[in-house]
Amino acid sequence: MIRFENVGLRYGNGPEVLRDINLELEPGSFQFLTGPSGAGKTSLLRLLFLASKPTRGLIRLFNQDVATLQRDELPDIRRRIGVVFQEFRLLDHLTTFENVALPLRVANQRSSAYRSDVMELLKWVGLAEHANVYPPVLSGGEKQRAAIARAVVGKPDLLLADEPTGNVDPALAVRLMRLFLELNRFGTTVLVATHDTHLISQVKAPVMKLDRGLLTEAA
Amino acid sequence: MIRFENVGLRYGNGPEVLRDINLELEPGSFQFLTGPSGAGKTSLLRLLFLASKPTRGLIRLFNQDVATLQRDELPDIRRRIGVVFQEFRLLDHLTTFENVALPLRVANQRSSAYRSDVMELLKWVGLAEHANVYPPVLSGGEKQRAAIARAVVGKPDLLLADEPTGNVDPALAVRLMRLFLELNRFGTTVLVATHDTHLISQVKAPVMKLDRGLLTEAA
Amino acid sequence: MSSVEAGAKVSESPKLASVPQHQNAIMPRVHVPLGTLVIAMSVMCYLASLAIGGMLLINRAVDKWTSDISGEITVQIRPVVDADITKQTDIAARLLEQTQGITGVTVLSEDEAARLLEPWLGKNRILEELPIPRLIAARIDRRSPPDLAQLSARLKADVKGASLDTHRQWQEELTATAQTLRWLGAAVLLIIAGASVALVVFATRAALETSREVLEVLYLVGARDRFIARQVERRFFIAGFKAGVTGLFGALLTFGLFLLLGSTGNARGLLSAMRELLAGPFDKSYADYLLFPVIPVVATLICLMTARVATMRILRSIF
Amino acid sequence: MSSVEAGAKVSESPKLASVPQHQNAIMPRVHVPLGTLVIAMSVMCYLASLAIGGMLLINRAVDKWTSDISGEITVQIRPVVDADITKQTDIAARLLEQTQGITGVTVLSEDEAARLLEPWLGKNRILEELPIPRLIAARIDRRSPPDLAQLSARLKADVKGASLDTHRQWQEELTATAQTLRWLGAAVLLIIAGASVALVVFATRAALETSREVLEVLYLVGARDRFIARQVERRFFIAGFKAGVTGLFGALLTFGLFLLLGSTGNARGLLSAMRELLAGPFDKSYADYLLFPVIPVVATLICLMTARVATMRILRSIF
Ligand SMILES: Nc1ncnc2c1ncn2[C@@H]1O[C@H](COP(=O)(O)OP(=O)(O)OP(=O)(O)O)[C@@H](O)[C@H]1O
Ligand SMILES: Nc1ncnc2c1ncn2[C@@H]1O[C@H](COP(=O)(O)OP(=O)(O)OP(=O)(O)O)[C@@H](O)[C@H]1O
Ligand SMILES: [Mg+2]
Ligand SMILES: [Mg+2]
Repeated sequence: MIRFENVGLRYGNGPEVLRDINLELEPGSFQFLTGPSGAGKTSLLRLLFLASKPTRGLIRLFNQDVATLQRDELPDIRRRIGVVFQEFRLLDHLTTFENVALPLRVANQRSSAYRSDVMELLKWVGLAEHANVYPPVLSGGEKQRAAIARAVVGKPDLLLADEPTGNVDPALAVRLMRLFLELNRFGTTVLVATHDTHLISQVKAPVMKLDRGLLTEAA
Repeated sequence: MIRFENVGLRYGNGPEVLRDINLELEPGSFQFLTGPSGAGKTSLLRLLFLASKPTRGLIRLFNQDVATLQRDELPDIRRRIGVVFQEFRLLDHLTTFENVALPLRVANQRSSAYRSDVMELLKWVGLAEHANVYPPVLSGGEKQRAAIARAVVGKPDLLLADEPTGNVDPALAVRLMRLFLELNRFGTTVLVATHDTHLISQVKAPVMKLDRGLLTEAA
Repeated sequence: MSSVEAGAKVSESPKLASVPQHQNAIMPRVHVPLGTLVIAMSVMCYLASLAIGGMLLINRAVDKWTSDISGEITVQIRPVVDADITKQTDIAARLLEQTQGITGVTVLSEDEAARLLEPWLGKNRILEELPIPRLIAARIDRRSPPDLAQLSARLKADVKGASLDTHRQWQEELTATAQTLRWLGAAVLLIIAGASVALVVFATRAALETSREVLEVLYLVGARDRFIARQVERRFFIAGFKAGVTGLFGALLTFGLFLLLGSTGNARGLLSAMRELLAGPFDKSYADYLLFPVIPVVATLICLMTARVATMRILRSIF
Repeated sequence: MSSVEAGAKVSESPKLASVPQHQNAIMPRVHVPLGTLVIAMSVMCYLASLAIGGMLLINRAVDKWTSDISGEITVQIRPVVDADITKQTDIAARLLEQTQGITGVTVLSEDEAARLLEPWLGKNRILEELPIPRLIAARIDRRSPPDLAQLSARLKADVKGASLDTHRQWQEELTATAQTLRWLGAAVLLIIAGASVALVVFATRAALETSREVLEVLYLVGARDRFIARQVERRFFIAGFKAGVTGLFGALLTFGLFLLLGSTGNARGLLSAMRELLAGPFDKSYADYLLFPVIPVVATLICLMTARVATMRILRSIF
């Protein structure tokens, strides 16, 4: 599914943010990624959702070398990946419903086809009543839940979640984690980057620890 | 310092987000505010930093009825309040240094006067090396720390922090909390809204709990 | 207390979980602020309409004058001391009637001759009491025109004081001026089109730059370039159409204003000439007026195509 | 692989904790996209320059013609059968010389008379061989002009075939046309100024709307309206100045082009008339030309003041 071989990443002329990363994720696995602030968690995820390219090393994703991907191949691969961004990245001019349905709309699906699915998902994350409002009026936790819903709405093969519970209470965090586990049961590979030790302790899953760009397996 | 009497808040024609809030904060106190996602924590803080006005009830701030404040009195009051926004609200076109120094710049202070103070504060929150970069290249936790630095740079009389540790690791969270406590020791009234039970347990301070708009003192 | 209440302004009461009816545009309205573009493009379309209007006026004017003139020749018989002007005029008229290719011969009375000269001479009192030469107007069969050089020679030989005026000099002057003005008009149209393209490229770039975050999100959820370009295009399409119609309408108003101004007593010369041309019969030049509705179409196309090409290029260069 | 790399593009190597040298503007450049405004305002300034140029041309033309004409009167003596035209001319000339308020009397030769008529008659062959009336040009002392009505009566009585032409009719026509055109020019300038204000208001609104989040943050950290307005103004000030200079420069280029066109052989009529006026001596109308540098100044002021007022009003209405 995912394989990193000696991957290194630096931004511009700065120091290496990621160094000699070697990792392998089996299809259908569930994995935590943790580490102090600024360790490079988000940077590692960015490599996976093709938002940056490594300065060295090899990344294989869905059995393809990402270095050989053409620009017009990216959309198809990205549609197989769901991402919960650390800073949510909701579009303020679209309603919660539209934000969550965006991956489907962008893939040219007709809104009549996905309407009920999306509404059901919104109910699940507790946003049914907020379907028609715009992100600026959502609370922090509500935004985060909308971001999560958008990431999972397309039933992706790979789910990347960056600090997905930083703005919700512990009870809700567990509920959202259940959503990820559910998806995982149906075959989605899940990678969750988080600081939340409480959350990690509640799910039996391997933990990778990043520290100043270096990876240490299992805490 | 702060007094709420039967305060209620509704947005538009929606239901009341805050109901019958009565509270009093002594000058120099340190207070936590917690509650599930969507309970109204941010809304309560918004009332305090004068971003919305209550639909009913009385709010006194710095011994003034906020309902009687004129538009041109707001800047002076806001300069006495430091706010850490849940979504950071850094300006992407200003460097970290400039973002942190913004309250001083806006108050027409000369940059030569505050330069070294700001740099010292940046060092404290671990952003000294990031002083000259722009927020989009900061990690989530780094942004949060910049937001905190901006809130405290003016040594405000009142510090409002909304989920200030959602994106940093537990060790850093404690360090940042020390910053708040330090400020508090010198007389700043501090109000921290957070879900982080771990954090609350580490500081001996009263906790207010909000649930669906209703306040219940001390958990 | 007035205060920062951005949130509150966009607030909506949480509706019941109703199925949303209307879809918001994918590109945010505020991030593609086309107001300025619409105004600027309106001005461009206005100028284009004026330029086209001007060119039509010139064409009509030239048409009118040259057809008035070149369908006709004039023979003048100036008073000569030792010859009877009336007799000479008769001789000339007969000669013209017999000439192949001349269809109608009219001998003008002295009054008529004076009136005919008026447009060129004005009611100039200096000339009021000059002895007026006699004039003969002759229509030319345009399909088989006579040999004018030969005719001129024969007239000179047979009739005392006669000379043939084919108005060729006037015609040449007119044609030359008209041609220069036509070139100028074409140049103006080209400049306007170029400026419009530049405007749209600018606006597209600005729009894409301001909505960079939106674009990033769209890409990350799997959007293709074509999908995004379509969203952008749509906005420019509407902007172009609006601008085209506004500009054209403005221009028509201006023409109307000229008509009005031209019709008041104290407007003279240029203005009343324009008025005459504007208000003149539509006759055969119907087709020319079709150029006007073309302006919004062209403006829309320029906006659409430029935005499309610019968007695709900028997207490829940014992302 | 090309990919979304917005972050990477803005990336900077984390520098050592150096003291920052340069301050970024508080209002983000992308959120105040004045490119379109600059272009639109340039067009406005261009049009304003053309309008002013046109008005100056008209003024010069009217000045030239009326001063040529009204400083002078012409007496014409038409040929009358029972009188010697040369003798009559002499009588008229002597009469004029004796008249109070007439400073110079010139009897024109036949050739000269014909040439003088040329501008009005063209080299019209119809009139080439007409008996030309004799003309006497007389300068008028403008400080104490003669009683023209009385003069006219005396000439008619004393000289056979004489009449006095004060060119008054021409003058009136000219002045009326010029006045109409001047009104038109003023209207155009007003419209341009109005459109400019509208443009700036639009742009200000767009800028403030797009930078709404920035403004919110500024307010929340304690900024005053005046502080924010100053930041916005600054950008418009620069935009206005750029546009003013560009527009004016463009207009001067256009005038230059006309000069060039006017100087080639095949341009006639209007063009060469314009050329003559443009290239003519600068004489007393120096001051008029100072109107041109005023254009960028006015454009800048319009941008600045409109942006200031609009910003204050919009800020008050939004926040
Ligand atoms: N686009 C970029 N350009 C330059 N430096 C960057 C960029 N993105 C991140 N960095 C830097 O790389 C380092 C790692 O950032 P990253 O976002 O991966 O950290 P993280 O582990 O996600 O931290 P956090 O837990 O705080 O979100 C940080 O020091 C950050 O400043
Ligand atoms: N501007 C607004 N207009 C309308 N509704 C709003 C607005 N802001 C917040 N709300 C609603 O009010 C409720 C309380 O929001 P608030 O942001 O105060 O919650 P919170 O306690 O901060 O939650 P979280 O922990 O998730 O940040 C939410 O349901 C939210 O959707
Ligand atoms: Mg991160
Ligand atoms: Mg909140």
